[in-house]
Amino acid sequence: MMITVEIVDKWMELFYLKVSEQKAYLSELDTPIGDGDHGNNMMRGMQGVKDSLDKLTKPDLKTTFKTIAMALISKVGGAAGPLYGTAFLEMAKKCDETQAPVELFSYALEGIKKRGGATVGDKTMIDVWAPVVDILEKSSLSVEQIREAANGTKDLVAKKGRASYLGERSVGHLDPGAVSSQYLFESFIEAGGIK
Amino acid sequence: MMITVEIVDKWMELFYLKVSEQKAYLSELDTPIGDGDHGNNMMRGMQGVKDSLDKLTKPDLKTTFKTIAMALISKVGGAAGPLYGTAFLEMAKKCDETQAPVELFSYALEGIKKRGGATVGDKTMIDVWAPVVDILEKSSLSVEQIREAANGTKDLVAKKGRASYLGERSVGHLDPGAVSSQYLFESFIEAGGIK
Amino acid sequence: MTKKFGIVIVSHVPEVAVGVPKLLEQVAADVSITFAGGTDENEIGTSAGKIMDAFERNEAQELLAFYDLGSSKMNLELAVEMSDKKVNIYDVALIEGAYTAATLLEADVALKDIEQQLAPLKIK
Amino acid sequence: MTKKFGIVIVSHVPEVAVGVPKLLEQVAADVSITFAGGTDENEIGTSAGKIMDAFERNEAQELLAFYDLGSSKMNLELAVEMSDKKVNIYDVALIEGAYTAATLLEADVALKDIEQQLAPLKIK
Ligand SMILES: Nc1ncnc2c1ncn2[C@@H]1O[C@H](COP(=O)(O)OP(=O)(O)O)[C@@H](O)[C@H]1O
Ligand SMILES: Nc1ncnc2c1ncn2[C@@H]1O[C@H](COP(=O)(O)OP(=O)(O)O)[C@@H](O)[C@H]1O
Ligand SMILES: [Mg+2]
Ligand SMILES: [Mg+2]
Ligand SMILES: [Mg+2]
Ligand SMILES: [Mg+2]
Repeated sequence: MMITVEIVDKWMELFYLKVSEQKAYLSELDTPIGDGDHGNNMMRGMQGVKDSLDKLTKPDLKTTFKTIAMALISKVGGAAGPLYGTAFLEMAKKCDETQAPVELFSYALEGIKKRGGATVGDKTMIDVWAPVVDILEKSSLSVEQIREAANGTKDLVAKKGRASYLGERSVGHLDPGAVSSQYLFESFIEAGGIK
Repeated sequence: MMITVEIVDKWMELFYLKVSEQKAYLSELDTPIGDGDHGNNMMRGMQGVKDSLDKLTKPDLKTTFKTIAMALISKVGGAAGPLYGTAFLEMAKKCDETQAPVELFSYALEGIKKRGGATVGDKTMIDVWAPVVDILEKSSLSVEQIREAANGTKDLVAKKGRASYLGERSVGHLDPGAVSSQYLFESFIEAGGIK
Repeated sequence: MTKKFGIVIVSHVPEVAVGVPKLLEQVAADVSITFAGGTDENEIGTSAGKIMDAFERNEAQELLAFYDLGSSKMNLELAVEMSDKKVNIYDVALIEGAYTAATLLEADVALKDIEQQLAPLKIK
Repeated sequence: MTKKFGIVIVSHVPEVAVGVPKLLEQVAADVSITFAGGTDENEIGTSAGKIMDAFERNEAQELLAFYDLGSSKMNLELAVEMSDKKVNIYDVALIEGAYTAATLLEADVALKDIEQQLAPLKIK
């Protein structure tokens, strides 16, 4: 399966809808271990993505990815902005070379790691992105596997971002960015990005 | 010689005049090694002292010192406010016990040291206050001795206050608070506080 | 429910004093945060009187105070001597220290644990 | 005469971003100081676009940048990647670090000596 502009458009449409539905929940997750704005940030960002994509006429894949990246960078406002933005920027940079999801997501993951200085186990969105890439390297990807990864952040101690100020006390809470990443990959599957 | 309300009134009047005359110079001294406001700060403070003392009718020594202290604390705005303010507060606290200049100035000096955490040689007003107390312990006090102390701050490396950020580079500049303290003690002599 | 401990922000600059609590309130909705910035004439500097007011306005009885430059510490200490409240002054990075304290107070972390987490932010 | 190096202040809070330069200007009249605060909608957060603007508005070609929380650093880095100017980001206490740098830039201290004096203020 190769990523196409049509898949990305559908993907973003579905992710926009999930973020709209779960906006309050994402902000609620961000309240005990953050500043309670992750849902609003992602909603603002995805509204920006929708508006920007709507303005494009017959864009290629690179332009589509770049447009998504710039909208997220300029609209989100919180840490998730430069992180998701960098992920899509990296995909824009590499999508001439390859359109395989596993490869593009792997470049995106490296971008996220570099941008935020976090790694696997730090209780961030990386704890969804990294398993997704791992799984795709071997096989297909299921909704259950994505959810399992996001739920796994509950037991982790936050090492990066606002939650890290709470140290051990962050245990027992889901990471909001991991959950929004869960929605992102669920939307990707629903958009027909896998197999 | 004992300090009286009359001497303090005269002292403050003369110090007010010196600060008025030297306002620009004090701020100029504060420019290369500070934020350039010491003259304005002291002027605002002494205007406050003048206004507050004018409102008192037949105050005792304690009330006079306390009034000066409160005016300096509330009007100066810079580091000199709490420092000079504390000096006069300490004199207010002790002036029932003693009215000897050397003893009162010695209590005031301890207050300044405690308030700012600086000591002799740190290139602050203490480098005028400490020699003044030392000299008074042995003999009288002359204008020349006071000026010598203030001029001595030129060779010192600042260890406290804004000038300390410049470290060794503060050498070659007079400390503005030492110079305003020079004026304070010159005014004290002129007010008849010594012998 | 208001927490037992409050936070007081002291800055030479009125805008900074107004602004820092906005960062903290995002993560500490239940912590009373008050501030004092600038001189009585709202110029750059600090005022022991304004700091006392910030202590009084704070809903908590025990306060954690943070300041920018050394001279504000002196006015802070003067204000502490004149106030009835218990005030702890921290020689840590103003914004970063106050943010850390706000996060931990909101999570009901004990004061001694908060102080331990503030220790590496001591820069004054 | 404007100095070779400029300072850029990045904060989540518009008021803090406006206020910190006021503290610095007192001791660094000849240093170009610009700032970026809040999101594009002036809410609490940061904006890579606003940071880029602060780089452009700065009269100097080489910049020393200071930020409050970790997430502003990410937007700062994004802005650096998109800008033509050389920008050095310091992981030090925002207010105290920027004040130190301003004092030393005004006194024409060499960058490497400034960086040495900033080192103990590293808290991020
Ligand atoms: N340094 C980092 N590296 C990777 N992810 C991070 C980092 N910092 C924060 N995050 C992610 O961002 C999420 C928070 O996003 P958001 O609430 O939009 O930003 P903010 O914390 O600035 O309010 C976290 O749940 C986490 O998944
Ligand atoms: N910690 C301190 N201990 C003693 N004196 C100090 C201290 N800090 C500053 N000073 C004195 O205060 C003077 C500066 O006063 P002023 O300019 O009014 O304050 P600011 O530095 O806040 O602008 C210095 O020249 C020095 O003599
Ligand atoms: Mg958040
Ligand atoms: Mg936020
Ligand atoms: Mg000054
Ligand atoms: Mg000043």
